[in-house]
Amino acid sequence: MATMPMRKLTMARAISEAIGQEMARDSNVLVWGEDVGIYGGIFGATQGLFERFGPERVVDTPISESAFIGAAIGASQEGLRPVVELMFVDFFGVAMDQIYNHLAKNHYMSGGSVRHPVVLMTAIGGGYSDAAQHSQSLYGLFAHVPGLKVVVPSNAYDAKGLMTAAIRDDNPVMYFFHKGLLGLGWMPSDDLAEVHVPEDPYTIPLGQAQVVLEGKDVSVITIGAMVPKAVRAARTLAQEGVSVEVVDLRTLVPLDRDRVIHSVKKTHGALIVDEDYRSFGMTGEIAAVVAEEALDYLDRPIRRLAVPDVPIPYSPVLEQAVIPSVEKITETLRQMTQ
Amino acid sequence: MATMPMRKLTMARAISEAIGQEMARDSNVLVWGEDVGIYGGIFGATQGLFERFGPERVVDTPISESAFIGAAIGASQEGLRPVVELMFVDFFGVAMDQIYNHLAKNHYMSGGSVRHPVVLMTAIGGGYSDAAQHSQSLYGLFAHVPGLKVVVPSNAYDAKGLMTAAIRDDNPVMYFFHKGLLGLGWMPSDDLAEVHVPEDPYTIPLGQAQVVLEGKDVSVITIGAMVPKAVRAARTLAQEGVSVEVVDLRTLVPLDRDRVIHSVKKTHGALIVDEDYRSFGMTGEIAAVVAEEALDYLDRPIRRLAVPDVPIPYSPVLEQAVIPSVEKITETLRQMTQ
Amino acid sequence: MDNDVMMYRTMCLIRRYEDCMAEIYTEGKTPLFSIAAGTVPGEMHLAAGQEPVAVGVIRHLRSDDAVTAPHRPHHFAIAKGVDLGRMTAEIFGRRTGLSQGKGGHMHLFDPQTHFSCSGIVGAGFPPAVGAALAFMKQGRDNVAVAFAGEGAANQGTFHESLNLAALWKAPVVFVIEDNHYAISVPKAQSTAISHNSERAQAYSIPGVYVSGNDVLAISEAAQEAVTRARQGHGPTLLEVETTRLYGHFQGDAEAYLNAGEKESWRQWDPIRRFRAELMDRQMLSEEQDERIQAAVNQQVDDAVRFARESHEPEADEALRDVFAEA
Amino acid sequence: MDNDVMMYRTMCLIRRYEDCMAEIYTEGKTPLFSIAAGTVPGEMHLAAGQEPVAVGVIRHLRSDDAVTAPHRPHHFAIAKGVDLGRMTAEIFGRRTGLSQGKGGHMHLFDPQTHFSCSGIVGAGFPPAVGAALAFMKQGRDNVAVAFAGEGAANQGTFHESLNLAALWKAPVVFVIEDNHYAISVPKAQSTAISHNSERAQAYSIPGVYVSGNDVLAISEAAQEAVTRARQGHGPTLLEVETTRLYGHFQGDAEAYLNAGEKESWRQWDPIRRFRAELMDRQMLSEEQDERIQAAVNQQVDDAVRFARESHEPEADEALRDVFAEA
Ligand SMILES: Cc1ncc(C[n+]2csc(CCOP(=O)(O)OP(=O)(O)O)c2C)c(N)n1
Ligand SMILES: Cc1ncc(C[n+]2csc(CCOP(=O)(O)OP(=O)(O)O)c2C)c(N)n1
Ligand SMILES: [Mg+2]
Ligand SMILES: [Mg+2]
Repeated sequence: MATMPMRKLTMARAISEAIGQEMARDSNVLVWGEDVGIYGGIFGATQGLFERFGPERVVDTPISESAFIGAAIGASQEGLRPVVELMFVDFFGVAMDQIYNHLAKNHYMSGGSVRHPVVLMTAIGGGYSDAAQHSQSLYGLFAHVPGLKVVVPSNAYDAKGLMTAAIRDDNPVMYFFHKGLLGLGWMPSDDLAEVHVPEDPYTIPLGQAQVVLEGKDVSVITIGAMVPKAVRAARTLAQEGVSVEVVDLRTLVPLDRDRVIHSVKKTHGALIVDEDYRSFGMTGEIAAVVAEEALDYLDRPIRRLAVPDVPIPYSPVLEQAVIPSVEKITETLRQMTQ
Repeated sequence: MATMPMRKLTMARAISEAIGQEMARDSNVLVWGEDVGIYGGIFGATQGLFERFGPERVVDTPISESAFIGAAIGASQEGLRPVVELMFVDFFGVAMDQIYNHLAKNHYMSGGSVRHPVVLMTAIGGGYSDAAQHSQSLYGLFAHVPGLKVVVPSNAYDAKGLMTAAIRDDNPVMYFFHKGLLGLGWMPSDDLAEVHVPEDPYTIPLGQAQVVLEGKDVSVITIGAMVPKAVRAARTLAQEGVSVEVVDLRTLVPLDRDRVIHSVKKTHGALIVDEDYRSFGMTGEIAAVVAEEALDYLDRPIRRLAVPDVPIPYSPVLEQAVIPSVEKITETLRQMTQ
Repeated sequence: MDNDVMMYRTMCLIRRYEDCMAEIYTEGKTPLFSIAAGTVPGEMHLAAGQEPVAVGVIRHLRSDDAVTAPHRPHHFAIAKGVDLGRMTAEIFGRRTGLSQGKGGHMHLFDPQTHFSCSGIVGAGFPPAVGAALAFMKQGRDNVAVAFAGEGAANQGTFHESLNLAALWKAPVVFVIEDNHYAISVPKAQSTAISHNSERAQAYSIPGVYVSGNDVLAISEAAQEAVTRARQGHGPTLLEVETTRLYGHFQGDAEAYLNAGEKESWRQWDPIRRFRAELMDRQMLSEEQDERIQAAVNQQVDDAVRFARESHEPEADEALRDVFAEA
Repeated sequence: MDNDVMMYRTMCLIRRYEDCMAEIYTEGKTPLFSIAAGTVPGEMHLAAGQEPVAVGVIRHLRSDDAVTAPHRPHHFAIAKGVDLGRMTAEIFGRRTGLSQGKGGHMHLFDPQTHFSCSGIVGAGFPPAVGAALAFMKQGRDNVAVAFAGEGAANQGTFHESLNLAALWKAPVVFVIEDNHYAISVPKAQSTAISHNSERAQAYSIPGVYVSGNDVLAISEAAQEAVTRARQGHGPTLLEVETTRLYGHFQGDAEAYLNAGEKESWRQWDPIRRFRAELMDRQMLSEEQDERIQAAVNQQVDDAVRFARESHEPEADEALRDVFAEA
């Protein structure tokens, strides 16, 4: 099959396509998790895989996250390359010990002799009133503990390339897909995430940020679902004569410090936008990187926009008040560039 | 009993004294956890309490952290004020869901109708070769998720006052004691932590940093076991004519931003020192606060010293290489003030 | 009103409530279904068909006994006596809601009736043990009941909590609602034993299986368990067979169900059966039933009206209630 | 050498190793005990007295069968055939160690013998199920064994893993070493059932209790369990009674023990008993035993010498191995 010049895919399809291609390529790639089989994953990340590869390779699990995530540890040690789904990142707390004390650290604790080629993928993000236990981002927390690569795609093209790279990586990779980018139909989705995706497998190296919009007046450093929001804000401001650069980090670990610093040195201003909680997370880290390495280039204080350290509330009014919006990004950039 | 003018206590005794006094004061204060009874807590934080209050109020639990930490949720809803010990913070991953999805969020999710006056105390810190699963600090992670107060005392006086305040607080408080400050005898302990502790109960409000050493050339912002290390570094530098201000944050949530900003505005330089992992944690957050609010006052880049994003290695040589030392702090400050 | 008829009435109230929620849930979500839109946004897990579990157990509880419920909580909340108006307002995300709109359908908290719930599977077990511990320590003869689905019985918290409760002889009743599925995963694919009640053996406590989704049988088993707990003899594990008449959540296409499965559940409707039984036993007349239906309809209508007429919260409310003030 | 004598020999090797570690552990820690100081810093959990568990089970394993061990891992590692020199060097924190000094005594990893361990109680259950899953998927007839203490059997992972393994009929053997205590907490205060083996019923798998810390009885039970797993009949839960001859960790004053408890364990020393039995059965002579003792002493001495002569790692090594390179 030839790749069509403009084959647009939703991010959900891009992810399942990447997994399917890697499963076809390597019989050691298996998928397991809750409702990943017939259901195809609650958010469609494993759609079609059960039909194609059967119950031997696409396995529904009980609601036993410690056991089935922990199983990926032993399984990968013995040669499998599991892709495991944690349905919502919000549930990490029932399995965190297996994730961070073992999956993340065994390579180091073994002096490099043990490898865990595991992808742990999980849904993040709010915006549809799923409240405090089903709407979080939390990748900052996984980026804080050493040993996990942290991937957060913002569009279908990146989603496929990063998933393929994640599966081929010999390290545990946490892969976070934002529900509001997946193109699910039954949930609002930013159509900027639905882009051309080549049919052939390709990889995007983990650790490379991307400037998705060049600008010269101020930099927005962001990730995931905030990338299209930042782009929309930048477009509005372009009409006002303000030139905004948008940097999509794409991965938090490894972190592409150079790209961040380079951008800030160019624009002399940084707004960091995140859907994770504001304090002790991604926005702090990026601010620190800038303050360490580009302080003299800054001509105004660094600004941060993120969830203001409150759990995600249920009511749409309240939720919209705490998740950074295009309007809030636009307004903040306007303030910064006046 | 009259308070002696200079009654020095180890931090471990100060903690158990505070708990004991609150237990005497309020019959709803109970203690539970692993080996908190006859053993007195592996790190002595509950020493003497079992003898004094008996097994009805000082309860040894099975190794079921989710259940016994989660039990504090229902118990506090029904009127108890539990002080629960998680033996090492490193084990948080087996119980994190109860901690952060429930204990931390129920107050918010209930619109304020549910309260959880719970102290979850836990041991942190390395420096004695307990390796990757028993040496971490990790408070940055708890400070990232909303709803938990985060307390990290650096000496016995603060330890008592902060514990008393924590028990009387109507919110869940994570109380982190550093093993290397406790004065245990069988483990190296910084004797700067063993200070005068009044016998009568007193509280230190959560959310107030303290300038433990006034200075004018550069600020060290730090917490926990890094406070005495910073003080030692400052003393060395004083002899070289460099005046270092040491700010002990004491709590990360609430964070005393004002005290941090005030200090940096005065000294025009900030070194942030932490025993937690460097990235996406405390050092990033403090740097961001400074970059947001005191950027124009900085006359050199912010610097950070923390565990360089590696698990804590076992060998003393390796461990000493990753945990910030007095020497490293001294040297960094020297570089910053030259 | 007779106890059995009271139970029937509560079951009807729950059913009416769930049917009504199912309808309201679609408001604003057509023609294209969007989970984020409408009067009630977000996920919606309805418990129609599972009324006997809630009603049969909770009739033995007092208002100061504690209940922890899972993500599918309406039937438990209603049986426990949570104010229907404030509960509905919460589900509508209104200021007058139990949590002023901060919690939503999976986070109904009511200190007055000692009712809590959580959207995390298996998370209600430990808090129930904790509530029971508080009762013991305070010398109260209250009881705590943790309800959870059969899927939840494979969470680590199930094991830890049963062990802890058994060890401490805590006054808890653990109730597993077996509705055959955890989302799309049938019990046989998640559970290595045919009856969760047998897991009680692992903690030397009684385990009781109640088949048939029959409110009287459930009530009988629950009575024994609650009494046992209240009298200081420790926990019981109850497993109750039931059926889920809607999908896992609203919008679930239920492609994973076997052919005819849903129909057979519908035919086995516990309310219809109980109604027939009560009529057989001459405890309920058509006329009385009509009055009951009218009354529960009214109750639900009132609650819905209250919710509809309530205001949305103000945006800046979002920043409050992270911490309690002193 | 006869199988039983081989087992005896391995038990002696383990005992000698643990006694030697106990001694070395004190080096540099006197006169004032400091956990951080000496040849071997950090915690040290010794398994003297528990040799029969490791030896009785692992004799039925191949080198490519997987073992996950807990914080008290030496006996398992030795029985599994982990290189004694590299293991000792790791415990000494040396560059030639299994993990080049990064892991230490609770983190012994040896891909060659498929051996792993963890300092987190109960953490070894899920990885063992995962290893078994890999064996099934790859069509290998290997087996995974998860060892853990009786304290670990109250962790959520125990329940989740047994259920998962039973459900998948995975080739795993779960072995609970019941040494009566979890640090200071006696089993009766942590476990609501007298025998963990009975918890197997909760997963419809066989549960076997072996009393008496008797290597032959353990070996017999293990043989059946391992064979069952290897032949594709799924998991078994083995519970083995044993005794801990040192404290929980070195430096533990054991104030929580009952009077005479430790002495009775000492008198019931499994090695001494097995030795007497072998001699009774004419399978071991004094002379042979002396040769065995000399040989194991030599083996331990060699390992210790290797470790002592090895270099400490370079400080900058600390920054390596967080991630594997491609
Ligand atoms: C820890 C955790 N894992 C997964 C989920 C996602 N989830 C929500 S409900 C559900 C199924 C629950 O099944 P069961 O316990 O049988 O209750 P039922 O929905 O059938 O009432 C799942 C998997 C969750 N909320 N929490
Ligand atoms: C999750 C977790 N909780 C607590 C601990 C602290 N801890 C280490 S060993 C131990 C006791 C373990 O008892 P058991 O499983 O019976 O093994 P034993 O020490 O008796 O061999 C405890 C509580 C830990 N390492 N991990
Ligand atoms: Mg169910
Ligand atoms: Mg034990």
